[in-house]
Amino acid sequence: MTFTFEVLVTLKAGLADPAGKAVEAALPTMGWTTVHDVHVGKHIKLTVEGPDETAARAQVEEIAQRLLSNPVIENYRVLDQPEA
Amino acid sequence: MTFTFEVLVTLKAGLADPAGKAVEAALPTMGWTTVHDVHVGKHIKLTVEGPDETAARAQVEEIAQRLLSNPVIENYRVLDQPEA
Amino acid sequence: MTPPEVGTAASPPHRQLGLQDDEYERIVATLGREPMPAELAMYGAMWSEHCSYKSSKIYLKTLPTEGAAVLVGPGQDAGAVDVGDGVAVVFKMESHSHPSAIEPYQGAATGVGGIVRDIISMGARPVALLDPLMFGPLTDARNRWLLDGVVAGIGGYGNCIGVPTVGGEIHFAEPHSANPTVDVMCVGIAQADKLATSASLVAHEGSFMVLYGASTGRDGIGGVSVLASATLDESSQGSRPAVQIGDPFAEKLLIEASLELIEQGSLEGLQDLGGAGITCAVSESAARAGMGARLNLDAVPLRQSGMEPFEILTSESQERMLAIVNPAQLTAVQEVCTKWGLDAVVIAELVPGGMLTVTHRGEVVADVPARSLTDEGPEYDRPREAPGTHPSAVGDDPTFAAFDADIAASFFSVLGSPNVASKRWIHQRYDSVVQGQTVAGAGSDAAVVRVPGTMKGLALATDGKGRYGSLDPYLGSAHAVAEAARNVAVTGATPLAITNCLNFGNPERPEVMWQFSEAIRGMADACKALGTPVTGGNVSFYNESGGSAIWPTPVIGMLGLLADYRMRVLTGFPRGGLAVYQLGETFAELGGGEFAEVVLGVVGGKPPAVEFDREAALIALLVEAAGEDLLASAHDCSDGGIAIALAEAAIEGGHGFAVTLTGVDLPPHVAMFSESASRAVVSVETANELRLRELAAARGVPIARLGETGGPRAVIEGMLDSTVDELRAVYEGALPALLDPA
Amino acid sequence: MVSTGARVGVVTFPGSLDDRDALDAVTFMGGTGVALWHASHDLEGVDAVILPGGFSYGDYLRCGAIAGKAAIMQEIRAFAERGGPVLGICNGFQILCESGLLPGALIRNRSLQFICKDVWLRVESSQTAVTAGMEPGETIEVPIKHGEGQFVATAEQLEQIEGEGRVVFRYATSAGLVDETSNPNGSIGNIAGVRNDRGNVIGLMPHPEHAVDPDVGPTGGQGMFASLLATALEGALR
Ligand SMILES: Nc1ncnc2c1ncn2[C@@H]1O[C@H](COP(=O)(O)OP(=O)(O)O)[C@@H](O)[C@H]1O
Ligand SMILES: [Mg+2]
Repeated sequence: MTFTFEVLVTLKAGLADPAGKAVEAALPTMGWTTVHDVHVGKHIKLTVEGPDETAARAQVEEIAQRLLSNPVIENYRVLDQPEA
Repeated sequence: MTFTFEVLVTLKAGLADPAGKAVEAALPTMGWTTVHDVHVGKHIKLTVEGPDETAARAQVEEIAQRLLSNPVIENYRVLDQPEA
Repeated sequence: MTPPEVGTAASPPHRQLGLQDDEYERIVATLGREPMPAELAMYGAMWSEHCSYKSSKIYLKTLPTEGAAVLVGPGQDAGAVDVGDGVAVVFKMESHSHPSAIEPYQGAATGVGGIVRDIISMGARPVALLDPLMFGPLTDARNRWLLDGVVAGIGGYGNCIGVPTVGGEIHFAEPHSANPTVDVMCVGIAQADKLATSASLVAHEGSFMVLYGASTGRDGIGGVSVLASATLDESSQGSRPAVQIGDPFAEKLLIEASLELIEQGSLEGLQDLGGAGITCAVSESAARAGMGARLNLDAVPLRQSGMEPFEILTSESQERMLAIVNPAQLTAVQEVCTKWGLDAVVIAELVPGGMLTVTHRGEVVADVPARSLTDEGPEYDRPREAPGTHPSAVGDDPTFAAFDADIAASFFSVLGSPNVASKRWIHQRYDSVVQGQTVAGAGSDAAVVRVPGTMKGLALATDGKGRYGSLDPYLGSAHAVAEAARNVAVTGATPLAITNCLNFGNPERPEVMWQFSEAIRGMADACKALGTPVTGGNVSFYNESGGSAIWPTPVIGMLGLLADYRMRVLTGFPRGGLAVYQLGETFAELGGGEFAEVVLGVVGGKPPAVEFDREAALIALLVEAAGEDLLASAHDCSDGGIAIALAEAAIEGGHGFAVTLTGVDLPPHVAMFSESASRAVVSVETANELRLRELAAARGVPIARLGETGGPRAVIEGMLDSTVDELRAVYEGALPALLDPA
Repeated sequence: MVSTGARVGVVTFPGSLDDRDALDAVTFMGGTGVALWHASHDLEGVDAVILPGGFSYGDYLRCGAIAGKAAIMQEIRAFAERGGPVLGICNGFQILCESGLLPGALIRNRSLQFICKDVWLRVESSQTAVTAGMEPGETIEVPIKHGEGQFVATAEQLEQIEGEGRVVFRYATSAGLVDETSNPNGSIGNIAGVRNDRGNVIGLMPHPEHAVDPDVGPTGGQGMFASLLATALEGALR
């Protein structure tokens, strides 16, 4: 069986987020003045084969931790509701 | 009131996704052999002020469409369940 | 990271900050009382190995630093050399090895950012970057991940700030697996009379300290005291990772704003924020001015709420600068910063006396003599001890090992070894042309960069000789200086001065301290003999894990000068029909060489001798011959010996050669691969041969005609008969084969 | 070089890097460079505009996305509508695509790596402000240096671009062969540069400004600058 998951990789709190800062600075010049705390991270969608969802999810967790993120600077989260 | 939203920006189907392909190529070398269809996109988290959630969400939709994504190559999606 | 007041009996707060018990006593004696928590953190950062140079100071003092052209020697943010026409060249090298080992992209990127700010703080525009690297073997996946991340980080930052990366080097060795060496050198140009030095800018009582650039966050706290001043084993245990995220866009704005401020003449001082953050910048600026300062932490723009005083004081958030500004100029300074979209706030004021007084929410959280942080830290003469058996005596010297394998096959093994092979996979990922002054980038022995508004060219090279150093740290260091000078001289440039980065293991181990002292001795001797004073540098200790250190590797960054950049000499054979000469003499010296490691599998023996007189004579000859426009090409002999030098000249220029390694009474493989110093391969028009011989004779440099250039073939009589295309395929193919997934 | 008297504006955005280099190239080729500032609404009466290379606003979100919204872009849009020549180089090309002044988009190189090297381009169209003096089929050598230079477009856009001859340059061999090995970044159809329908707005990833001075690179950009200056002058005289 195949399962599709989405993983979000975000910078740890406290680290500078240049991309978020750049977007935040651009917003007011485009007329949006009430937006703040902008953070930019990565979104990874992948499809894995596995006997059941639990096993597949465990594999995705491991991939997220070991390949998709660097725990020194990033957190990851596997989305609760994988897309169909 | 402030509302926090998450926006996912993904490459349109059919476009080359070099980052996704690179992850896909790296997976088997690390022992994961049953993963495919890897796609890499962006995750943007932002906090907006607004009278209510509907108005805030409308604003985020507009930002996502006009700044956060490029309609030629990307789709966007505002997550259903914004984090607390 | 736990606040310093929370300690345990076994680990009192000062030890958690990396301070020894006697250092703590010294603080108590200085203050006449127990330090407050913020004070302790300040001393912990400022008296760290990284900031205080406490283990290296006594040795660094022995380096030659004087020279006619030297405008600024060691001690300031970067050294400066007068190159005439009213132009000063500012240059410095630094390491970012420790953070790169745990987060290669950001570690390397922020290293670039840091060295660039050192150059800006001298009032100079950064015009070139070079990136000397050492990694573990690429057969290991982790080493490939580290290298890819580091190269991407250097490019990601350097490419985004508009400073060309024009050179560097990379070597591979197992001892650098756990601790890759990531050094970066930046070169800047300033009007000599506008250099921002402590002599040219005078700060006054009542002047403001203006912090401009990025806001201050909790990142990088403990960067100097923990990450860079302890081994990876110690620092990774429990302590918070001290890696930061680089923002090259903010750095580009800092460059432009800072140079505009210098141009405007509105500053009384300029300082970058690096290790130890605000504490270091404020205390150094005050101590330099011979004053104290009142620092108000509430004025510091913070990225996060709830930051403790010690965090604000020691945060190493990137992309920040500190300007000393006369109150009358404050508006002008803030206008420039606003134009570039940067925050600029007054955080401190210079006051008479020498005390640095820090307040936070109306309370005094620190009150210490500024000089006690900057100039009165501990200084150690740590025990040193040569290893029982001198490593160069271990094993039989490969020079005399029996050898009966195929010599052409050996040649291709050496040519395709990662140490020798083309580094295009790396340097093609760097913007080497931005600013429009790059006459020669990677591929040339030294990069050549024009000085705008003049005919001058700067020749820039970096060299480290880790493998020689592992066998004999004196020789490794001396060779690094000699090779860097030679690399500059083959372009026709006169070597002027050096900067350096000293990459070593744990200085608390006597063997490492011995390596260090030997390396300093080698560098001092070489620099004196070659007339290239040391204008600055950086020391990176604690590059070890599990008790095993990196190879002791001083990396030299050499600055050379071409009076007319159009006279620069090419590295490759530019056409056929030229006479090929060897300058210098080949001896039986395979010890510590590339052939010995790759073909014989031996890292051992005695590295080649360095004779400074011979080196100086060769350099003088090269410069003189280039000045008379005699040389069609010149390439030095280094890793892999003359066989590799010939091959590289052919590949680079696209023309073949047919030569005989005559006049040497050496076994063929020794003649091919010996790494004797003070040699170069040059090509000359027939009409210039006589004159070149005359000049060589006058300088006492041995000279031998080896053959001619031309055609598609690469022939070394009796040893190699191949084609330039075949050579190129091996040379260019080696790194991609290891690094690019099939 | 003959002084043409054409005044060419080069816009500096925060994070522009090759702005000075473009000004130098204009001067080298006999024109007059005019530095323009992103936050201004004043084009200072220039005869042509260059959007230079670099990483405007860091290009963290998407290359050229934020710069496309800068104040001066309104004036540049109007200038282009009046037929004024506008050349976008590298980041400038990305900005033009993001602003909708040119079709398509630029995504990360196929290799995922930044690439800096000299490449050959085949001129596809002489119906533009920068190729008026060149012949289709001609090849020129120019450096590229970018991490996100892979040209992509929707199927309809591509049909239009190809159908209406709006490709200006393709990556090719020095002999003019457009093949897979000469494609450095995976661009569809080896497309290195495109134009708008009138041919007055042109964008390309390669850097002609780094290919005019023979002491520091190839010279394939000279013809483009000569054309641009000539076209600009014609416009100024009209
Ligand atoms: N890490 C690197 N970054 C940039 N350029 C490099 C790097 N490594 C090597 N190069 C370039 O490749 C060329 C050959 O390097 P190297 O073999 O170390 O030269 P040499 O033996 O003359 O010191 C030089 O032009 C050098 O600048
Ligand atoms: Mg060399």
